[in-house]
Amino acid sequence: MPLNVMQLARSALVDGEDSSLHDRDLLDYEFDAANASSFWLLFGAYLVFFMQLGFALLEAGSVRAKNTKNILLKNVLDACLGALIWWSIGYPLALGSGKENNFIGAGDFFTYKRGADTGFYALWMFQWAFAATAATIVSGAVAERCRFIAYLTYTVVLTGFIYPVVVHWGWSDGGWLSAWDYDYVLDEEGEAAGTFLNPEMGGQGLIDFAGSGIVHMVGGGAALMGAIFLGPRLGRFDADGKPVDIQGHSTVLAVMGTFILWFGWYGFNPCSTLMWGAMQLAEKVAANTTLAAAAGGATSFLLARMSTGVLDLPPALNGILGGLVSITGPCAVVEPYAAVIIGVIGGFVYFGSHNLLLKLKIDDPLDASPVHFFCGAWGVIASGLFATKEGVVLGAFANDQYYGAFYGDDGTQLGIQFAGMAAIALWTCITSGVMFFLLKSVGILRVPPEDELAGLDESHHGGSAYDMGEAPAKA
Amino acid sequence: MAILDQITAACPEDLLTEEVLLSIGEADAASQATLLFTCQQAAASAEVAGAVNSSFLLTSAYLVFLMQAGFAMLCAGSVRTKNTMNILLKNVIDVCAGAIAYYVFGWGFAYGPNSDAKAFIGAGHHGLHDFLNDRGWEEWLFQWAFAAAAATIVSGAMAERTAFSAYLIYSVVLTGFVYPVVVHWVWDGDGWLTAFPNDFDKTIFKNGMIDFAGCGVVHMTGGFAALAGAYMVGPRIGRFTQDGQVADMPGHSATLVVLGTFLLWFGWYGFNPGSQLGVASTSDADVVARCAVTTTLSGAAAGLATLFMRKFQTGTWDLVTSCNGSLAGLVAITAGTSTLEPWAAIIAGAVGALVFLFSKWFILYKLRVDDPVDAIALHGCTGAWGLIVVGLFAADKYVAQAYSSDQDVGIFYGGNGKLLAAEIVGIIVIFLWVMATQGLLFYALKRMDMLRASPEEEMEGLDSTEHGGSAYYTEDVAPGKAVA
Amino acid sequence: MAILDQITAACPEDLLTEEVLLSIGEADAASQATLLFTCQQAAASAEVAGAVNSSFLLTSAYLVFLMQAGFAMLCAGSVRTKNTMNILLKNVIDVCAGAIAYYVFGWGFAYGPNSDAKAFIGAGHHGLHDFLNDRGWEEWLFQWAFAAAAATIVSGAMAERTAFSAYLIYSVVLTGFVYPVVVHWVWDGDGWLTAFPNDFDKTIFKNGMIDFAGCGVVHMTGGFAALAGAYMVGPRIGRFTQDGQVADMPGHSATLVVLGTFLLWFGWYGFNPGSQLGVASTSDADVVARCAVTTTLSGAAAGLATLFMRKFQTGTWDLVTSCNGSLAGLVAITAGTSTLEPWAAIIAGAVGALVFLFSKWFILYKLRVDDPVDAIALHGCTGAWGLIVVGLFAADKYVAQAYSSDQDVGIFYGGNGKLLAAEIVGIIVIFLWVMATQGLLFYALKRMDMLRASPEEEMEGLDSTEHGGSAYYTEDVAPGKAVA
Repeated sequence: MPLNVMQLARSALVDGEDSSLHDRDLLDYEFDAANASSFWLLFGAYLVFFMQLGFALLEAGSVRAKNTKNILLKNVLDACLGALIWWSIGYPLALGSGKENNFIGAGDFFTYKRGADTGFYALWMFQWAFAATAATIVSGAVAERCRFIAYLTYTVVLTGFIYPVVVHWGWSDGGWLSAWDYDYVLDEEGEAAGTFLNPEMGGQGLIDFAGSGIVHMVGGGAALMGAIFLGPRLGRFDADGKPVDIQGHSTVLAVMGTFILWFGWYGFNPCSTLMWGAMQLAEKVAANTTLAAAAGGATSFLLARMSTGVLDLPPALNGILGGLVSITGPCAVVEPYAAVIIGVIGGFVYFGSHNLLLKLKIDDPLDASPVHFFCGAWGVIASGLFATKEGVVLGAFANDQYYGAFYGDDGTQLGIQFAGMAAIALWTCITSGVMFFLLKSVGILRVPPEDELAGLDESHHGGSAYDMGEAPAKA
Repeated sequence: MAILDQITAACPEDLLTEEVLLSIGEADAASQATLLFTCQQAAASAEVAGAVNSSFLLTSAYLVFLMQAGFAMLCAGSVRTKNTMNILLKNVIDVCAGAIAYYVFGWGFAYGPNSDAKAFIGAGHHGLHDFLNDRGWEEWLFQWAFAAAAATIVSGAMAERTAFSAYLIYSVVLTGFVYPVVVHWVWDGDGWLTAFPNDFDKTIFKNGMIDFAGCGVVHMTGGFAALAGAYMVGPRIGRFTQDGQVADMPGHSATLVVLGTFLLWFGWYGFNPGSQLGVASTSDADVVARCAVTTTLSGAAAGLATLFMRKFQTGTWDLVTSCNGSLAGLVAITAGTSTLEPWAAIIAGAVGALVFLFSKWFILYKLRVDDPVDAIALHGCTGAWGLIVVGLFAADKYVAQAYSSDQDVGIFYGGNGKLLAAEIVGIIVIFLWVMATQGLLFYALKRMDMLRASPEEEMEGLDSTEHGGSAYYTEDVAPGKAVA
Repeated sequence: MAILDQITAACPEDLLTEEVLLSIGEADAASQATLLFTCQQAAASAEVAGAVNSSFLLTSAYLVFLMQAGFAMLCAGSVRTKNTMNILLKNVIDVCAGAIAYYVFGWGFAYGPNSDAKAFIGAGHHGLHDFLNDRGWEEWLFQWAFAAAAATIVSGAMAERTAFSAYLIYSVVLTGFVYPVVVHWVWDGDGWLTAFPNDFDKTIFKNGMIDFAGCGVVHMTGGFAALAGAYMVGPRIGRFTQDGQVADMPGHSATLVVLGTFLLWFGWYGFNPGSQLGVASTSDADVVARCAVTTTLSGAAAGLATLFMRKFQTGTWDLVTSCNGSLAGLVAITAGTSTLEPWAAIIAGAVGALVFLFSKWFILYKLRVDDPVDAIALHGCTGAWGLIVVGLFAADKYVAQAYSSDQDVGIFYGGNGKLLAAEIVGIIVIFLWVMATQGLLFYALKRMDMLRASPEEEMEGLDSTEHGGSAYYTEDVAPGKAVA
């Protein structure tokens, strides 16, 4: 047996490090799917970060000119402040590799000592972009009347505590809602003899692939609480309680923002596969995302046309976003026709909840809570209805015993989806409600009426966002 | 033995001759394990290559999708304030309606495998039914993004005067039927014009027409649908004065035009390089990177050429036309992006700018067709030039790399003219097909009096008559109308 | 024997020594098959890895290209309405003229292999001639995007008063000559400042200057060219009042500033992580991901630091300066993005914000140079700080990973000061080179009276005097003038 031939083959293949051929690119066997996964996650992170621009433009276009700088600054800071909070406490509480705990994580504060772990930073980037998204949703609902200091407070609390806890529940390997929560069964000697999946939820976890519930309901729920505690903008409801339309200052910005959000969603959903090896799944997710967005936009557009007679843009834009939010959770486990249905129903959910808020005299300038909270809730439930067995397997959910009720499951998965939806809604609304209540009771939630009438740009940010005439040449 | 079975399962058959199998059986355990591991490794590596291609195509599709934002901004900046919402909504609805129409009809007509008239139109795969047996999701997504781009080209040419419902009908017909048929001819292996034929005897001149990323398929289809539409709907009120002069109607924001131009250019890096459909082999990666370079140089050359020609013509440094000029360069290179040398790309772009400026003038002053964003000149005429470029400059080694070495090359590289002839046939046929089908549709809409907004609506602006308000509220005070 | 021939064809030559070949001949069929298959496999895998790297570099180049849209929007928002088209056109032309100049001259001076003065300047590869023997298309594209970014930095600093033709000349000279020479020094293996030297004995301090993604090469070059330009062209009329006060001249749209900022930040993820040039190996993937994290944290820290410093200084929450502040953070991390710990990135960003605010004040109030977008402070001064950061904080293990373990590290990690000294030499030399060449150019233009628009033109606005109109038409009625 000429061993040296086999050794050559083996060393070339397995441990390129020690091979005499190390310097040759030809035998660079360092490359494997894990490195490509890092690239995939980073790419996803960039796209989701780009959604910050989408939110900024959508929100700027949807508020009045006099509050433009205010809302833009909030979006810029969501990225900045969000990064530092997520680095210091957000990621550790969500996905930190500390002691096993069903409720909250702990560990990896300040990414300390994790820098050497391959793939860690890529995952951190991806998760940061998600956290910044959750925080940004709120700024639309509290637009045009929220104090800047209150904004700073809620961003810190939301990205640093409320959102990470939900991420831990749903996506970590220890969370009580997680589909990847393993408990180890020990034998008599204390050795691991087998695994037992998610004991808290009867062996199954929540299907929420990219975060209809975990991201959008959290952002949307906090947005709803913010809008309730702040109260409507001056002049939003007339003396009889009828809503008065307050137009945003630029539809162009709103459209631009919506397109960028849709574009960024291709990072949000498909890249949530987290792995290069799951590209077939990512393809399906991308197609489903597209179809739901289109269906949601078309539906909401037609509903608005039928109810008001006007071919109006904002319903189409918000319908697209509603469709996207609805498909975010189920995108990996449903078929394309179901994606179209989910998008259509998402359009109805958006339209209905938009009108419900007006009835309740809750003023949400960007419709952040109809889009993100209500459509997000629908997305969580949709998984319990439309998830196919093959989809649950392909989506790598750890337990494929349960799937959608429309495909013959006994309803267990649907029950889990309802439970998860309720838990996220309660947690978010209660914690953020308490926070906004406290801010209100110490009197730092809302700007004084005279500042609101003058516009926040003039009163807080040193002048208007626009200066279309000659420079005032003030010294 | 278990390990032998595993080896048989994992290794490619042609490796395992009888001799080899026999000798494997006699080898020691370490050798057997090495072989098994090598084979498993190979399978894993092939999977990675597939994933590289998928992710490349997905990324490209996303970039092409972002071109919708580019079109929206470009068109919005090129129309007057009072019609901004109208054109924006058209762009949004193109994407939404396009996705549904392409899902239900379009893909099937373009690439469906079960047709009785294979050379002309496809069938099957409608609603993505049975789709996964033959195709991947990413292919659908990429093609949808192209379909939506083709549809959107028209919106600008018919801006400021077309009734919204007419546009909606047009958009569904184009993405659902007219465009997919052209795709089938040129890009499906069964089409009669294709340069990737399943059978060379069944394609044109036994050679096929090279249209790499869609000068003909996408840009001419969109551009000449725009011509049909703009001609049928007629010019905007006031565009031609009573003494026959042309009145200037500048768009309301040059900033949006520039933003749109940059977004389109950015998206073109998905459009052209992405059309190689894969990147995982050395030759694919080479083609993809070359496409990016030729795209860049052509766009750059055309932008500069337009700038100087306009400076010479008008005496001013013309921003908006220069932006359109660089887009013309990008259109001009779209067919030949994989087969042209960089210097040829610069020629394609510079001459493309000339073609664009000439046809812009010809359409406005001679045909007297009013095209607010010059979509006809930009996409239709320059697209046709892009096809001719291929017949002239397609380099032999690059044709061999991106297509096959049996195919004809550009006449400057010693081609025998079959390729150039195929390109010209393609131009004529696509022009006739689009003008006939879309012309008929727009004519029917016109006869039913559905095509054009009333003069009063047009004067007031479509935003306020059809869309319930204005795109901009720069005044401090809300208009104060009660919501119904 | 067939299989031996196949092995000879497939396996790398230096593997097949005589001894090995002999022993392969004696080996059994299974071993031979294993070796053959392994070699084929290795080639296939290397091919995929190469394709992943190409596709990574292309994607990064696209993102850097999108920064042009970011610069365009940022600059447009920062100038007055009447000069919007002028600045937008400068950005568009930077891309177009930059591509042609970099194609004809730039790349050759930067990376051409056939120079007689290897340490100072390259030669060869002009017009991509003979390029493919050494390089890939994607490398050219990535470098072109950087060159265009360097050129664009200047447009803002000279906005609202520079004659367009002067700018055109400057742009070609910078991308064609001044910038490529700096690239050659710092990034080409033969350059005298490079940290990737072909021969350590020929680089500075036998160590080289670490400038990973171009604090010095791109940002200082652009920033100090901007200083030369803004100084030579003089302040805008009315910027300094007669009693020596500085008049505020706010830009016309903060929305565009934010749009530009986010586009730039997004593009920076191509700029910094992309500068690793590959991602397919584990160490490359590590470096790339770390670059993304440090980039994020530095930009974030600088944005916040600026916000609070401005709040303290002016009492308002200042949007535009905060945007510029986070860009300053991104500049400050550009050199050290691959070698800094996350906490050091935060320090780099926060101090970078301070450097930015101080130099902004110094340039305006002490040097009395009028820079409408603060490009000099943002790119030039903060870029220099970014180089110093590397000399202070470059961590040993990261230098070993991204460069080599022989090189010096930051002084806080026990470096012996060679690295810091190299960075300082780099700062001085780049400053002098850029000021000398660009200063001379702008001085010559000024002497020829080509540099600045006339006072009347400036008062009226360059859009109407040079570009034939206004960027915005919010009025409903077309001006109605006949087209020439």
